[in-house]
Amino acid sequence: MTLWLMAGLLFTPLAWAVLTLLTDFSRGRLVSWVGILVQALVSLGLWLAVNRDGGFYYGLGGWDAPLGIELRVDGLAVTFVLLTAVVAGACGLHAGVYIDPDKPWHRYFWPLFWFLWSGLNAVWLGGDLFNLYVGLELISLSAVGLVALGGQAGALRASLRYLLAALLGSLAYLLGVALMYGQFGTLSIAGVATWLSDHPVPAGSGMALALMIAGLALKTALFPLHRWLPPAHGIAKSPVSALLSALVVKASFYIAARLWLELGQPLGSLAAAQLIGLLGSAAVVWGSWLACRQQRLKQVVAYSSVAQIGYLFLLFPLTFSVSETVSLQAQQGMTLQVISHALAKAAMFLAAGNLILSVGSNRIDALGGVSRFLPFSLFSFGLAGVSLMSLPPTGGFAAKWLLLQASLGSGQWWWVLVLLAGGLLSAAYVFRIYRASFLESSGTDQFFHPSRSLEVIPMILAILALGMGLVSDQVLSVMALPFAGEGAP
Amino acid sequence: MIRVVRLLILAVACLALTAALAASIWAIAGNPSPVNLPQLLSENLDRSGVEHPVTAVLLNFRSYDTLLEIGVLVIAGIAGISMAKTASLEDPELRTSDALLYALQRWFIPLMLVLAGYLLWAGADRPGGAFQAGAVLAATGVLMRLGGVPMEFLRPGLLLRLGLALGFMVFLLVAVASAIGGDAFLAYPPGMAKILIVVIESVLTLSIAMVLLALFVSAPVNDAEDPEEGSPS
Amino acid sequence: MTEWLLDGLLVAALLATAVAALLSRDLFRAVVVFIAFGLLMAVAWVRLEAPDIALAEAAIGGGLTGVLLLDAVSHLGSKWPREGRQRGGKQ
Amino acid sequence: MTSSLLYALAGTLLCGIGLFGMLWLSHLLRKLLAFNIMGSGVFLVLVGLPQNQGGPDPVPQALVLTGIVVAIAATALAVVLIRRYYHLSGLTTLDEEPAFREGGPE
Repeated sequence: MTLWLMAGLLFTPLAWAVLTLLTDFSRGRLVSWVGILVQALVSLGLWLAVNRDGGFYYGLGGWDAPLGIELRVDGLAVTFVLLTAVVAGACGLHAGVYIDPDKPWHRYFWPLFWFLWSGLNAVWLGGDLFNLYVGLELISLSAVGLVALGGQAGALRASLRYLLAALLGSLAYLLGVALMYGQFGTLSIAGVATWLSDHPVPAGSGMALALMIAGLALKTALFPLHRWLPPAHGIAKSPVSALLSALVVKASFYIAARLWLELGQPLGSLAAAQLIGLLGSAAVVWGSWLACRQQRLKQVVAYSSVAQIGYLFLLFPLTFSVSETVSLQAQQGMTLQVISHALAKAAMFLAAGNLILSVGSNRIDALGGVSRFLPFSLFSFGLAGVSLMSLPPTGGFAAKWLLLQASLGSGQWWWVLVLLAGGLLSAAYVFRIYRASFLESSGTDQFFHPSRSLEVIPMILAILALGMGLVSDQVLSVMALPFAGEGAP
Repeated sequence: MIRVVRLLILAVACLALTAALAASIWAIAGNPSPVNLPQLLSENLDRSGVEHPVTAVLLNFRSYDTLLEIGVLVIAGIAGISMAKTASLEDPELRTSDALLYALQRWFIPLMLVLAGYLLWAGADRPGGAFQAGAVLAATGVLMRLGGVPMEFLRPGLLLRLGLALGFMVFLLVAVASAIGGDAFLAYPPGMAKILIVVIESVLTLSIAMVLLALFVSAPVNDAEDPEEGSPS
Repeated sequence: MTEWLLDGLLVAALLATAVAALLSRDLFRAVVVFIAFGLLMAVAWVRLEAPDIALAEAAIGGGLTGVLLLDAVSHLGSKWPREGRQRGGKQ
Repeated sequence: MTSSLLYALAGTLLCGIGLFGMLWLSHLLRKLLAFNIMGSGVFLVLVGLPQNQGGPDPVPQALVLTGIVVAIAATALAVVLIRRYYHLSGLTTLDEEPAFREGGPE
C-alpha cells in the first residue's frame, strides 16, 4: 500500500503536467481539479501511513544507495508533502478562477504548475545530493516560466533576474556536490553522515558544505542576496506569487537545513553558524523595514517574505554545538515557522490579489474604502497578518516561542532581540495597509467584486495558519516518529 | 572611480574564492575516498540490461535523475513556445538562399540523420545514446530550417505539444507500470530492461530533438502581453 | 611528457578562450570564441576519458548553443523593432 | 598529481572566471556566456576530481551529461526571455528599469 502511495505521489504531478500540456486552459482546469484531489488524497494517505508505521528509505528503480537514488520518507518530509498539497492545491484552485482563460498562452500555466509541484515533492523527499540539484532546477525553471508567462517588460526583467540568481545558486550548489563526491565517493546524504560519524573529518570538505549552503542561501534570498526576490514575487500573478513565497523559497531552505542538521556538526564551524544567524537577523530587520516603506501592496508582502525567511536561518546557530533539547526546540520552531509562514503568506498573496482585482490598482493609497466592499478578503489578509506578527494563538507565535526558548536555552540571548523587533515591525506594515483600506477616499467608489470562491480560499488558508498554534503539538509529533534506517520496506 | 573600486573588489573576491576552492580540491585529491562506486557499478552492470556503464547509470541506476531532467527540458520548451508568435513560423527572413548552405544541406542532412541513428543504436554498449542523438537530430533540423524547409509540425499546436511530451510520457508510463505491479517506481521488470531502455531512448531522442528545435524556432517573439496586475487594461 | 604538454596547452587554451569570450568588445566575436571554447571542452573530455560527454559537448557547445546565441546576437544587434512603430496589442 | 587533477584545477579557474563574468558584465547575453563557462568549470571539477585516484568513473560522467542537458535547457529559456525582453523594452541589460513602469524603492 505504502509503495503504491509513493508511486502515486511521484507519478501524479508529472502525469498531470503532460495531460494539461495537451489541453487548453479551461479543460486543463477541470483536469487539474481531479489531479489536485488525487494528489491531496495520496499525500494525506502517505502522511497517515508514515504516522502509523514510521519512516523509511525508498530506493527508486529498486536500487539502493549509493548506486541508486534513495528517497528519505520521514515525518518531516511527509509533513511538507502534505503542506504542499494544501497550499499548492489552494493556489491551483484560486488560479483556475483568477487567471483569464481566453489568453492563449495561459494554457501553459497548468503544465508549469504541475512540474513545479513535482519538483517540490522531489526536494522534500530527496536524499541524494545530485537528485536534489535536478529537483531544484525543475522548480527554478518552472517558477521562472510562471513569472514570465505572458508578462510585460517588467515581468520579464524580474524573471530574468530571478533566473540568473537561481542559476548561479544552483551552480554553487553543484560545485559543492562535486567536492562532496570527490571526497566521499557517494552522493547519498545519509551515506556521508554515517561515514562521518565514526571517522575524522577529512581536510577540505568544509568548503563543500559552505559552497552548497551559500548557493542555497542565494536561492532562498537570504540577506544580502535577497534583491532578486521582491521584483519576481511582486510582479507575478497573485496565485503564482503565493506559490513562490509559500513553497518555492522553502525548498532550497529545506535542503540547506537538512544538510546542516546531518553534516553541520562535523563539517561546519561556530563562526559560520553565527554568521548565518546574523544574516538571518539582518534579513528580519531590513526586510521588515523595507516592507514598511513600499508603495505597492504586493511589494509589501514580498519584502515581508524576505523578513520571514530570515527567521528560518536562526536554525543554524541554534542547532550547532547545543544540547539535544535546545536543538530539537530549534528544529520544531523552524518546522512550525515554515508551515505557518507558507499558509499565512499564501493567504496574504491570494487576498492581496483579490484586493488588487477589486480596486484595479496595486498601489496602497488606492485601497481607500475597500474595507466596505471586500471585508472578507481584507479580513483574510488581516488574519494572515496576525500570524506573521506572531500573536498567540497563531502558528507564527508557536514557532517564535520555540525559537525564543531555544535561544535562551543555549545562552544565545541576542536572537531574542531579533524576534521582538521582527514582530513589532511586521505589526507596523500590516497595520499600514489596514489604515489605508479604512480611509475613505474622496474619489468615486468603483469596485469590481471578485467571485466568492476567490475570497473563500485565502480565508481557509488564513484560518489554518491561525489554528496551527493550537494543534502544534500534534503537528510536531511526526518529527519524533521512528525511522527505519536501512533499506526499503 | 567607484566603478574601478568595485571592479577591483569583485576581482579580488573572485580570485580569493578560486584560490580557496583550488586549495580544497588539492586537499581532497590527497584524501582516500571511502566508497568505491565504480567498482560497485561494474559488479551490478550485468543486472542493468546494457553494457555501456554511462547508459546504465543514466537509464537504470539513476533513471529518476534522467526523468526529471527531461522534465526540465520540457519546461524550457513550454516556456519557449508560450512566447512564440504563432504566425511567424514560416518567417521568410529565416530563409537563406546561400549556395554553400544548399550544398551543405544536400550532403549533410542524410549524413547527420545516419549519425543520429548510429549514436542512438550505439548507446547500449558504446559511447552515445539518446541525448547525443537528439542533439544531432536537432542540429539537422536547425540546418534544414535555415535552408527554408517548411516545418509545419513546429506550429504551437497539439502536434508540437504531443511531440514535446512524447518521450517524457513513455518514460513515465514505463516508470509507473512496474510500480502498479508492486515493484518500486522506475524499476524495470526482470528480463525487460534492455528492450525498455531501447524504447525509452528512441522516443527520448525524438522528444529531445523536438524541444531543442522548438526552442530555436520559437525565438521570434509574440507581441501580445498581459497587463500587469492592477494596471488599467 | 608530450601528454603533459598537450594537457597544459589545452588547459591554457581553455582559459584563454574563456577570458576572451567574456572580454571581447564585439558580441558576435565573443560568441564565436565561445563556440571555440565549446570545441576545446570536447577535446578536454576526450582527454578525461569521457567520450559520451565529448560527443554531447561537441553537438551542444559547438553546435546548438552556438547557433542559438549567434541568432540571438543578430536579433539584439538589429534595430529595436518597436521604435517609431505604433505599439499594437494585436495577437 | 595526475592530468585529471590538472583539469579539475582548470575547472576551478573557469568557475572563478565565470563567476566574475556573471557578476560584473551587464549585457545579458554575456552573462549567459559566463554562466555556461562557469558551468563547464563545475563539470570539469565533477569529473576530474574523482578520476584523480581511480580510472574513468562513469557515475560523474553520467551526472555531467544530465547537467549539460539542464544547462542547455536553462540557456535556451534565458535566450527566449532575453529576446522577448529586448523586443518589448529595447534593453539588453538589467541595469535600468524599462521605460513604461514607474520605479519603486528597492
